[in-house]
Amino acid sequence: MTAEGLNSQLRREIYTDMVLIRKFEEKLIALAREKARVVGMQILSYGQEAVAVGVVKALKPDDVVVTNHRSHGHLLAKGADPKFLMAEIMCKATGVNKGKAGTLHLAVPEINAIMTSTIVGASPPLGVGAAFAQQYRNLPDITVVFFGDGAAAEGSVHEAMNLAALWKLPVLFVCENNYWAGAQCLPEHSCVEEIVRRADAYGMPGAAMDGNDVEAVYKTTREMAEHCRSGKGPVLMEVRTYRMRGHGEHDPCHYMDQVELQQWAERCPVKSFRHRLMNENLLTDKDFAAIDAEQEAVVEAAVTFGDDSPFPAAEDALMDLWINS
Amino acid sequence: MTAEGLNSQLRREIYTDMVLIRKFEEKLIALAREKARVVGMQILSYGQEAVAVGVVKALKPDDVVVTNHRSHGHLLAKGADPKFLMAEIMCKATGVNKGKAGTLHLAVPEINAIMTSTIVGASPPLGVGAAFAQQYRNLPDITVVFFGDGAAAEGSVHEAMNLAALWKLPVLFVCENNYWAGAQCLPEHSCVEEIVRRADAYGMPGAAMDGNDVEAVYKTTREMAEHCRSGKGPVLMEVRTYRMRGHGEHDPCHYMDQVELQQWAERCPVKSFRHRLMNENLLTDKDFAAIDAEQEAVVEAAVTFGDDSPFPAAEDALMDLWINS
Amino acid sequence: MVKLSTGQALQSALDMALSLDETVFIAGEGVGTSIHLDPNLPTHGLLEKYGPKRVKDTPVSEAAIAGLAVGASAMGLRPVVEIMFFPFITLASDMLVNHAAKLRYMSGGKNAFPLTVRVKAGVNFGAGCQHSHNLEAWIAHIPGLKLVFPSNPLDAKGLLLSSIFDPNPVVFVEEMLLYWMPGEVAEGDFRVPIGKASVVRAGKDCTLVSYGGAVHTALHAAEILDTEGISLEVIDLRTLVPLDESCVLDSIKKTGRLIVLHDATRFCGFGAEIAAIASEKAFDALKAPVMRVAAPDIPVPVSPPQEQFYKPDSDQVTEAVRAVMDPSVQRRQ
Amino acid sequence: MVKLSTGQALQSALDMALSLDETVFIAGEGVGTSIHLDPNLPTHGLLEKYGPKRVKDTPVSEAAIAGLAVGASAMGLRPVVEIMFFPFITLASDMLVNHAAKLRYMSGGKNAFPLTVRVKAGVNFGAGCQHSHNLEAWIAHIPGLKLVFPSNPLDAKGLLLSSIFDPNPVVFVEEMLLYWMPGEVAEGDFRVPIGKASVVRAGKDCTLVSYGGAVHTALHAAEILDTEGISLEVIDLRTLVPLDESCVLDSIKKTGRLIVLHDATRFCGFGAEIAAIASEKAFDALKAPVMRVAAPDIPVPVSPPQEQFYKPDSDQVTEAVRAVMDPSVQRRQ
Ligand SMILES: Cc1ncc(C[n+]2csc(CCOP(=O)(O)OP(=O)(O)O)c2C)c(N)n1
Ligand SMILES: Cc1ncc(C[n+]2csc(CCOP(=O)(O)OP(=O)(O)O)c2C)c(N)n1
Ligand SMILES: [Mg+2]
Ligand SMILES: [Mg+2]
Repeated sequence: MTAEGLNSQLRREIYTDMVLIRKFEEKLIALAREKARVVGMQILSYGQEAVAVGVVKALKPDDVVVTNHRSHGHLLAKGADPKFLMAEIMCKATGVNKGKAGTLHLAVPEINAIMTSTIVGASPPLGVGAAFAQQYRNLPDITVVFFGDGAAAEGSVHEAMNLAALWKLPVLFVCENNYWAGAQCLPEHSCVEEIVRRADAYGMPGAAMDGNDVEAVYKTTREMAEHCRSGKGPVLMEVRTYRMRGHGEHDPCHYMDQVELQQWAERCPVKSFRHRLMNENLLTDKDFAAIDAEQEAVVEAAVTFGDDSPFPAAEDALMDLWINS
Repeated sequence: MTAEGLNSQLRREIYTDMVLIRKFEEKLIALAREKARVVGMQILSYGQEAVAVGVVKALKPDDVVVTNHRSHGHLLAKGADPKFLMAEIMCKATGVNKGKAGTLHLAVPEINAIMTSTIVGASPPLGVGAAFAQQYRNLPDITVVFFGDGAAAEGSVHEAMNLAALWKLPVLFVCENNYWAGAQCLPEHSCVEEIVRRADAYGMPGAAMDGNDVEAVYKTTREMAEHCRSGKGPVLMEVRTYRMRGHGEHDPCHYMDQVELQQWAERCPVKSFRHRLMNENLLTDKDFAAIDAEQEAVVEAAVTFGDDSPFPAAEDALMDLWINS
Repeated sequence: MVKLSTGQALQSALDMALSLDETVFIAGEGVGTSIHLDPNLPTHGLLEKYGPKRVKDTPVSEAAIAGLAVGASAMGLRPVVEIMFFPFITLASDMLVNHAAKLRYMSGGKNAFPLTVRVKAGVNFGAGCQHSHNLEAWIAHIPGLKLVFPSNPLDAKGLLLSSIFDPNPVVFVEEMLLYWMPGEVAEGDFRVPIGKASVVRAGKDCTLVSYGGAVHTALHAAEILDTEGISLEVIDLRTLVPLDESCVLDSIKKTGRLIVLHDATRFCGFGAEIAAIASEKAFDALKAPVMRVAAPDIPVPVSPPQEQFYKPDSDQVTEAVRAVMDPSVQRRQ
Repeated sequence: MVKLSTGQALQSALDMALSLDETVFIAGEGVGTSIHLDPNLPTHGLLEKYGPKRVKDTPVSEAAIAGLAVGASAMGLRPVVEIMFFPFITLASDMLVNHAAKLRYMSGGKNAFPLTVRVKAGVNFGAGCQHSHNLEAWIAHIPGLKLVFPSNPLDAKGLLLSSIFDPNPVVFVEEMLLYWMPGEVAEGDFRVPIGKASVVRAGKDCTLVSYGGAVHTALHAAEILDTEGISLEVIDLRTLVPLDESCVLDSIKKTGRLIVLHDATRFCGFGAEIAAIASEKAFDALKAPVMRVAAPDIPVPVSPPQEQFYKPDSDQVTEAVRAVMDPSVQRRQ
């Protein structure tokens, strides 16, 4: 496909964001192997960067994002500060959530990434609530909900889609189909392999696309977001990609087919986009090196910031539950 | 449509069952207006008899039925003894469940109507469990799950359908679409008016039919049950009918369109089938009178049995919870 | 003051909230158009008055209803959603427990969820245990959820308004039998503070702690005991979370005896918490065992004699009080 | 006897049940193929041994998993299903509470639901409160559900086998940290009866009641107290429902003091029930206030120092015991 509609500035930004996410998570891969550097499983979007960046770049800043356990990419694409994210992943007091979220529940309301839930299937009903508020207030904004192919089996997703379609709420349901739900592959957990077929059951438009082609994701999202924004109701996008690592960083991946994994690695979204930009002479080797260096520096600074930050005080665990009325 | 395939004996039985259900519930309508004769809302299948009888008559005796709050028709069609049902609806000790079920939770495992739940949307997952047992044991039986158009919005229904389709379980999902969920009509609670469209989302066959035509229901059920029985997995049937009374007998129906109601009353399934049988000269006026009288007597005997039966002892409330191990 | 049933009092609170604040909306199954046509029902007439934008009938989807409340409140609205009957709260419980109660905490205080969940409770309406199952102990065990359970029209109105305008998630339990119980209710924007119990009958011999409909059972028992010369102090908790511990402890310190009464089942019921607090913090004051009067540990039966058997009555209360007043059980001092 | 970790002991129970009885099957998310490859996990290796007919990986559908168990058990199978982590039980709670626990009762005793729900619990694995939230008090409050919560490999095996072959629905809680804790385990079809507590350490000054992983906190505290000349009796409940009340009461009658310890949050936690029973049925024996050592009423924090702060430790236990041993708090007799 050609890249008409995406100007070179935007394409550069998209690429840069993808590199940031990749470098950020490569660092987490390393940190997860050290003792006591990061807390928790480290569930990464590694290999799925085109979904995060393709979708989020197509949104307006006021659009809301509700994400799930695999949130790093979505949040960085939305503009979360890597420093505060990294500190949070390290559970430090300076983290974006004061160390109370950790890697799994990062929420950055100040950039409209208002909620993150690691309860699989929870993002759709939460997002429906947010979209309801947008509609109620006649805002021109939409809500994007990220969930996985595995989550599509949860009842909450069904209830959310029915309600969104019934009330014509501005929700963009983005099913990030990475072929895995934990150690279960798509045919083991879903009765249909095309999650997008569910759209018709709710009378909403559906679109499936190659989730490793960031420009395809971007363009479809633009179109679909327009539909939501225009008051016509929700849309279901199925973005087909692949989980290039284990479910989390402690998963030995013994159940994954190495040949399949290799095939997908060759379709790596960052590498492919880089090739495309190179072939089209948009960026030179020097540009790529500069971007890499720049993003590496950003990540290093984030790690330093995290390392230098203190843990929250133990007794501060008692704070942040209630609002005094 | 012609009635090929249904012999006259079967058609007579079908008609008789429909009359039994109608008379049984007409009696409940009367009793609900008396003080302390029956307990609870009395949620009736009045007007939906063709669904109950059409579906259940197409089953084999070992097939399992899991039903919901609107169960009287399903259970009588399956062969429950009206006496013990009526006594149960009166919450008497002689009731089919010792007075512990009342009108809403009647379960008659001895005729394979194994479970009834008044939690809307619960029958599908329960039925999936029963069908799993049938598959696990290589039984030639299937499980029929009744649920309403309103229930189709519950997440549990979605989870059940996905699991049944994934595991190719012998479940016949029967959505009894009576156009109402409490005081909400179909377009107010469902994003699509054709619940059967959901079948494709699960990769299962679907069939919609006129639910007031008992023979149409019977024939489609035969076909669909064969599909389930043959190991090909579940089926979704949407049987379109109309709730000819309030949600329960204390519902003043202020929100119902009287013209619409009248139109459906003219399509009353009992009346229509009677006309068809009359036109085809299968039964004479004398036959009809005899059937009416016979079923009235059955219902009267049931009421007498119920009236004559004692309430359960108060302290027996403590029984039937645990099985001693 | 005006005479209203509890249902009408709740209605007047909803009406007031809707008229005071554009961010308030109501949603649930049949909250707009209902199968009941009774002016004593809390949402009666509100659809007509406020229209379908603000009074929203939903599909039969408890998880989505609760999710709607969580998501919309995160965006600054004040949702008031209804879960029709208490046992259905199971279906909404992930959204309430794992989201409404926790997402603010995990956000490091960045999010707020000013939502109210109204839920109907009660055991005396012959519908059986899938419709009747008081689960306030579940809600009370979840840090991050407030829990309100009024016993009369005045409190019902004042507490519902406070709940709706509280910045935290609140579960508001409505005892259905009270819908038709009349009482004097303040007009206008009347609020009862969350977290304050009320001594509804002063007494000196024994403290009885209760809430919701059971308060009336307690008051009835108090009258009977009065004729026997036993003076019962009756505390209506009104709010279960946060609990007005000092009101309870002060009373025990005065009377030296405690009975807890509720319509929910006994084992791990809310009464256990009150008993535990008493035996931890008022140990010295207690002259007799703490007794709980509660439903037996069975599902709510549907048959009238059994349903009646299930529900704790004033006889059980008087018996318990007489038992703790019996000098032979008194602590040797 | 053979040395096994608790995880291996559970595995050996599942293995034994599968081999003993064709009606036993296992289902859940990742019970066959898991993202973990650790022989200490209860379901490790079972798919290989018993095949996909009997060890069934499911979609991410907790309500359907529980429904599967209810429906299949009604048909005479013995399902053993897994709900991955305790907070996810909310999603299965309608099926457990309104169906597994109630349908037999409402059928007038005609139905039976011999199902087991295994659920993983624990607060010390840095995953935060959507994965860590001990909700045993919820289950204990539901009449019709048995509740088992073992603390060591031997009991884990014997109780899991008893649970699977119990004719009633059983919720079986597995403390994850214990998976790697070794101990002596009986070989073969070894059963520990449901409903029997165990005095894991005899003592005379104070009774401590606990269960699950917290038992080890208690035992550690007992050793420390021993050096101070305080003799702690530690009761491991093992089964929470039905509760072995007499074991608890007998001990209190002996020691005159009671501490309850659990890792769940305090308010309306299971400890409240134990305290309430003590103050109702062992009132005369109690020489000092009943104290609860439990988690604070907040969600489980994820940050290491805060998670540690959350979890009750042996220092809190020793402090509580010393407090009730202090002569100044003793009841004036
Ligand atoms: C309600 C619930 N059930 C189970 C889990 C455990 N779990 C975490 S991620 C996951 C797989 C989800 O798969 P998918 O939705 O495809 O997302 P992915 O991990 O592939 O991004 C599971 C089962 C959970 N967090 N929440
Ligand atoms: C989980 C749950 N939510 C709500 C209700 C209350 N309720 C009982 S019947 C009903 C409407 C169901 O509509 P439908 O499924 O179409 O069945 P119908 O009554 O039309 O036969 C509702 C909302 C319930 N019983 N269970
Ligand atoms: Mg996935
Ligand atoms: Mg209907």
